[in-house]
Amino acid sequence: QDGKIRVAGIYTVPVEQQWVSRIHKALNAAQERGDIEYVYSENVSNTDYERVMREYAEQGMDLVVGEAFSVERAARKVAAEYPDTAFLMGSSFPAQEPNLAVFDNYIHEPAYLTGMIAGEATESNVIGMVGGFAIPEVNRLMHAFMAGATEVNPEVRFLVSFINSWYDPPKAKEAAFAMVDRGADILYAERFGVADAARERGIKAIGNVIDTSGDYPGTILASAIWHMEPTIDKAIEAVKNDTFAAEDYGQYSYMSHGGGSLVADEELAPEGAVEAAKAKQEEILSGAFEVEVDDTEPKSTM
Amino acid sequence: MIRFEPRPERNRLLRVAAPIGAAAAALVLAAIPLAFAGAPVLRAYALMFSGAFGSVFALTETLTRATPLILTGLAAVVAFRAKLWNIGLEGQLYAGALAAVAVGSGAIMAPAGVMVPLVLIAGFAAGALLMLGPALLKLKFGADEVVTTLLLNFVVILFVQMMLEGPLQDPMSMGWPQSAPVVDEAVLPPLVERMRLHSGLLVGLVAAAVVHVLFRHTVWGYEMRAVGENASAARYAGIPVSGTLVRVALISGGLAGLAGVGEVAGLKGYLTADLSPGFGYAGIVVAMLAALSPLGAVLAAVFVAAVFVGADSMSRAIGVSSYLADLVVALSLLCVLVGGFVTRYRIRRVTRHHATAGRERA
Amino acid sequence: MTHGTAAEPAAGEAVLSLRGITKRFGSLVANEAVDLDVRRGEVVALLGENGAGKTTLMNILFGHYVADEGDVLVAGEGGDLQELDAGSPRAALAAGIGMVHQHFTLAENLSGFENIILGTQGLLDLSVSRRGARRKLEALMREAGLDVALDRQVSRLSVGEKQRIEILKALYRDARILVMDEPTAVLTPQEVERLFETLRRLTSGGLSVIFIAHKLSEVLAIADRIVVLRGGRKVGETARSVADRRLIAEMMVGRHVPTTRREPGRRGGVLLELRDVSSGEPSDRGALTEVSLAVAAGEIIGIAGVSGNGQSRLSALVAGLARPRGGVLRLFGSEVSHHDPRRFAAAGVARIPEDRHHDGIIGGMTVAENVVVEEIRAKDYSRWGFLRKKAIRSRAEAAIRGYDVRCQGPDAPARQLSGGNMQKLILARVLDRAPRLVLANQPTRGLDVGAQSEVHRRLLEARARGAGVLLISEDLDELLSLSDRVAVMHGGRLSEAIETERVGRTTLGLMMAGHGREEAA
Amino acid sequence: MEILEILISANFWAAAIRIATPLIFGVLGALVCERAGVLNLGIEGIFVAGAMAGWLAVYLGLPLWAGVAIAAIVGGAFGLIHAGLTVPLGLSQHVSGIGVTMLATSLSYFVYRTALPNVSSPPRIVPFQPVDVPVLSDIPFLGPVLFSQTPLTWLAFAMVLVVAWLLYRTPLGLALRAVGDNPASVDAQGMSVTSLRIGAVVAGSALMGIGGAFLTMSAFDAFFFGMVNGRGWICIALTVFASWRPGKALLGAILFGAFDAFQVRLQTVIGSALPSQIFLMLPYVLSILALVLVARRADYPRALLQPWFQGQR
Ligand SMILES: Nc1ncnc2c1ncn2[C@@H]1O[C@H](COP(=O)(O)OP(=O)(O)OP(=O)(O)O)[C@@H](O)[C@H]1O
Ligand SMILES: Nc1ncnc2c1ncn2[C@@H]1O[C@H](COP(=O)(O)OP(=O)(O)OP(=O)(O)O)[C@@H](O)[C@H]1O
Ligand SMILES: [Mg+2]
Ligand SMILES: [Mg+2]
Repeated sequence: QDGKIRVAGIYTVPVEQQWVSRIHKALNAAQERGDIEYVYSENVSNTDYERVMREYAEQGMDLVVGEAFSVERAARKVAAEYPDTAFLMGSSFPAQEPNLAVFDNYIHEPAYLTGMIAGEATESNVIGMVGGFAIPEVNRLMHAFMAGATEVNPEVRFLVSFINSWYDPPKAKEAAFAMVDRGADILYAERFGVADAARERGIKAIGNVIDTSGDYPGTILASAIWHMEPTIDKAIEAVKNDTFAAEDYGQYSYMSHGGGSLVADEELAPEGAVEAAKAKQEEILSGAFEVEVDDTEPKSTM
Repeated sequence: MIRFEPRPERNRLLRVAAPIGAAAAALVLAAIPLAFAGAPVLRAYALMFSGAFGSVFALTETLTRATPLILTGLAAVVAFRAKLWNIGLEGQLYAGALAAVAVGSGAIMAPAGVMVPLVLIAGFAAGALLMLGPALLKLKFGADEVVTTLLLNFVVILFVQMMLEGPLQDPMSMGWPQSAPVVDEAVLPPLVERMRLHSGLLVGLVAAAVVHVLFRHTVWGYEMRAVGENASAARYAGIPVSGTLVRVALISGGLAGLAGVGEVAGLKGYLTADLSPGFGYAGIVVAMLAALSPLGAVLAAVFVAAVFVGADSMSRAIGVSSYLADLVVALSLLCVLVGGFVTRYRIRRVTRHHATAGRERA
Repeated sequence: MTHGTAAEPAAGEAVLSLRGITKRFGSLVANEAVDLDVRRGEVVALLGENGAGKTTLMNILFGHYVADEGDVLVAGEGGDLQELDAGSPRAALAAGIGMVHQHFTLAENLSGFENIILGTQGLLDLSVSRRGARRKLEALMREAGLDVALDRQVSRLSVGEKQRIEILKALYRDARILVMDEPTAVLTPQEVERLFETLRRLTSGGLSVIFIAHKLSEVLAIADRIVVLRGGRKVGETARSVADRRLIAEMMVGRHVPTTRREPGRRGGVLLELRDVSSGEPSDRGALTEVSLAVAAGEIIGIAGVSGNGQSRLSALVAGLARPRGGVLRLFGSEVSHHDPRRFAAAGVARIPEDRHHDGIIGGMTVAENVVVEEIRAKDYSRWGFLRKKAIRSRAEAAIRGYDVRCQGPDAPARQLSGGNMQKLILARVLDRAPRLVLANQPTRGLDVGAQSEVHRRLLEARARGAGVLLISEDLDELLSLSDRVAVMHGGRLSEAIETERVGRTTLGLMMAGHGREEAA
Repeated sequence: MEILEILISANFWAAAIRIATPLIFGVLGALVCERAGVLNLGIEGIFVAGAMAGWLAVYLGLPLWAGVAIAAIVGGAFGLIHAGLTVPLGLSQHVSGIGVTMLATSLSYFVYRTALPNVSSPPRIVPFQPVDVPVLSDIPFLGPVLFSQTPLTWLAFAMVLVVAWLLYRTPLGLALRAVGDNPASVDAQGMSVTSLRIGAVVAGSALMGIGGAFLTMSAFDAFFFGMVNGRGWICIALTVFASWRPGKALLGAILFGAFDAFQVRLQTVIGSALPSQIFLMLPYVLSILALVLVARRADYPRALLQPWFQGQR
């Protein structure tokens, strides 16, 4: 071995999906640095997930990264059977001894901050939110966003709808249009397609997980960005040093570890809004303020 | 000019040679994208074979994937024989799975000897009931069952999601839309230690035998065939056409429901809305590849599963895009389809002997 | 059309010549070294039993099939015979050959007009040129005396009208050689007479016709020359003027064909009684209005009438497929409460359907399975829901032997049987159970003389045994020779049944056209 | 009442037509195939292939309309595979169709991934823009509904007219309708059943390809895996609903589009009261009900699914 560790990614969706793209990006970066050798399987159906895990484990991968969300049981079983392989899995459940560590997209903090900016920015006091599926990973960010907006603007109302697909931008766009027709002047863009609707109707949008402001100049007010690098790099280091353990890596998605960040467009945002958010960010970083994690399905408030 | 003629009798050599030829043709075709992706073609073939059959693990994985296909394939065989175009196998599979977790994840407690039959029956009944709707709409209103069953697939999956976020959600799932696991007593026992292969396979094999006997040896099967071959002659002869179609619908939907039971109670343990990667649609393919023969459906299911599992494993071993596996499955499917044609028809170049050349004329 | 009037072959010259045609289907030889010449303005009748190879030969001529050996030569512009491209209906059409197929080749979702002009125009033309076509067609209809509702969708036409569309289709393309494969099988006697008049007019204008039919009376009425096929070979050829009816029949079948004769019978109690029965929506064509009828044991009641006047409905009632809207239907003395085909069959009604392909035979199932289809739930053939295959097989073997069904055996798919053998199979299925009442709807349609006489013999046998027979037919010869009494169906009403001896063909014909009996007589 | 407000708003109907556009292409395509007697279950995959190919062509620098043409050609090519298997060889139309769906889908994904191995977010193109027709767009209500759509929507409307004219006014249409009802009728009139059917399937599939391209070149500006999301299957259902008539196909597609547009709006009106899935079910349930209301057995192309061999019976 040339000192590189071998890492495999197993994703249930294509690597363009926002969530997975963050993991993929961090692993590609590690590969480029020369730290790891990285292979992946995308769009693995959950029937096949266990087999793919086993195949990678059998191939002698040092670290397997993936999402266990709808295959918890299988993932945990495989991990237990291959104690020499490190597994780092997206999961809402605790880690499992000795070799399954978990992470999740805990970027509710920046989502809260984007909510504050949106709450200031809205003039109609109606914010539209389009989601893929109502799962905890989505719900918690929406709730945090709503909490942030409500904090600065108690008048604000939310429209929420789900399109039941990770990948149907035309449909997401239509759902967003429907909200604009109902008076929304800010759109929370959980899915691809929503920001497009905002741009076409000349209103503003809030980004999520990835930074798309380059694609929609003049449209994205602020985004809550997820960075998987701290999580991935920690795991790689642990594997390298043989100290990988059944830990919860979720904390590395928090702002304090650089796992989440706020990007805001000061030109677009109303005066003072970004400053207020930045101030809140300091409170969060210092531990003075904690954003609540709420995984239930968000509902319209109109 | 070229014409196709049916072969007077099936050529035995061809019946063996055609599938092999078809497989070979599929492999040759698959070489194009393989080479395109820069993979070593010959090694890829070897890896594909060993990925499907090369170890106990590979073999059990192939059979595991074949299990739901056998059942949805049989469901299609039963329906299509009676010319009831049930395209809603996917929805019926989910209905079966939903019933299995509704009954099997704690609502009822009983020993395994009771629980296992119970979830099987519940799943069968749910699938059957779901197919009853389209059958009745067809009989009462003439609503085309292709449309109703196809659209119901979407409705059922949404319904499953609703249940998984509502009454059937596992309280321990941390908010994830999934059901509570089926209790240990309701689990279809595994067949090979440490492997995923479960006794759903036995359910599939028994079902194949039952359907075979049904069509070959029973009055019901006879009536189903008669209605499928010529419904108006069957009606004239006094066969209850509507009743037969309802029976077909129930059995077909029920078999697809059983596939869903196998996937939750045998394989996964709990239900999520992405349980099936299209087993319902693949069942149609399996049935037609098997020329609507129930026992053939078993072979066809294993074939389809093996190609997928083998190609998928190969794509991972040599590091090409995993979409290649689906591509190889599609190519194999089309090649096998053509292969079946070759056993049934021969190609004739039409050249004629002229009368003047063929016979002495005065 | 490329065929001008320039140098048409003169009358008496050959316009078509088939030379040494051989066609095999697997091991079966459908045509063997058949030679056939057709001269200008002549009607050649092609005869032969079912399966003799008549249709096959014509299909080769028209390019549906390609002969294994032999040539098809057609007179070209200058009158000289030229070889025709094999296997191309397009070439045949271009050479002036028109074909009226044995089974309709009509698109039912189009109008008759559209079916006729189908393919007569460049496919890439931007619009259908209707006006010119319409004018030509109307002239043609007048000239030929063929009258049809051109704009009605074909699915709503009667078989007779469909047949006329088929003929117009051929004539519209200026056919010089017209092949007619059993065009009369579904026509009424009046329609046949009109068709023949048309043909006579057209042949005097130079049209040559190959005419296939199973009724010798028709053949003798129209043909100039008669050619007989048997087992794919040409076994005889004679001018009509010297033709002998009995001899031709024997030439076709290869054996003596007994003529059926109805012996005086003994009339028993009434088995089937309809009193003022109405059925079907009154607005529908073919609905029944207040029909009364009684069929007694030991008699044959014939129902005459042009198809579409309610016969199908009557037959459906007696078969247990339909229920009366008003009136009383009594079977074997008691009023029927459950209109269910299976119960009717079990109670002793033998039902021979009008359309054997559609309602009679399940083509994809075996001969044996077809034999027992009505009784499959009886305990003779199944027990606890399982089939008793041995019993089914031995019943089938007996049926095949007893009714001389020509097939490869009980396990052969029924689809492969010829029309005549399908009919024998149905007879075996229904008559072998010693039924008390026989419903026979067009039982000899399309059958050859041998098969016809076989069906007639069986019906008379049933009568002799004491069964009552309800015979629905468009064939007046058949009705008059078999029935004890005849009733006429018109516009959904049924006339009183009259002793056969007291009605003649003309009276019946007029009654079928809607005249009352007094008027007609 | 807010529901009424939704139904009379121009934006709602504009959305219905946008959602309907790919379906219009798809239903017309399926209709042309089925009129000729061939069921084309390849539609779901052909949508994917059209979406991918059209988009990729434009991404690689071709003009938008060239992308549309390429989507049509790619659709037609997959149609040719399906036709080749089902028409001259008479193979199972179900299996071949599903096989073509699998082939077209996996090939599109494979090509996309191989061509763009390292994208994290799907690259964009400049798609068709809604064109405001000077005077017409200003008509109240109708203006925004009909005349602020992209050119592909207009093309869809035009195709309805073209297909209707073709089917009912031209000799080719006559032959097509005949061949799907009784191939022998066409054969007996000296035309080639095989060429007619192959031609119809290829042309129909080309329309499906354009339907796919609408998704990536008009409704959106990038290609995503899985973005077709069952739209092809919906078209198969709508074809039956439309009784194989172009006018009714348009109606059916717009009706489905309206159900869908209504559903997302309803979610925002009473979304808090019911699970979101109830709304998402709406288009499918309403379509089934609509079918039950219009169902008539009669109009089926009688030769659908039936292979035809010359010289055989
Ligand atoms: N396409 C075919 N495939 C196989 N066999 C055929 C085919 N067409 C005709 N035959 C065979 O050729 C023989 C002649 O059939 P054909 O239809 O020419 O008889 P026919 O004289 O027209 O009979 P009928 O009076 O019943 O119309 C039959 O015995 C049949 O078995
Ligand atoms: N699919 C088939 N395969 C083999 N032989 C066939 C097939 N179809 C018909 N035949 C043969 O064709 C011959 C003639 O059958 P045909 O279809 O002409 O009868 P028919 O048209 O029903 O008779 P008719 O119309 O005179 O009552 C039969 O001998 C039968 O064996
Ligand atoms: Mg014939
Ligand atoms: Mg015949």
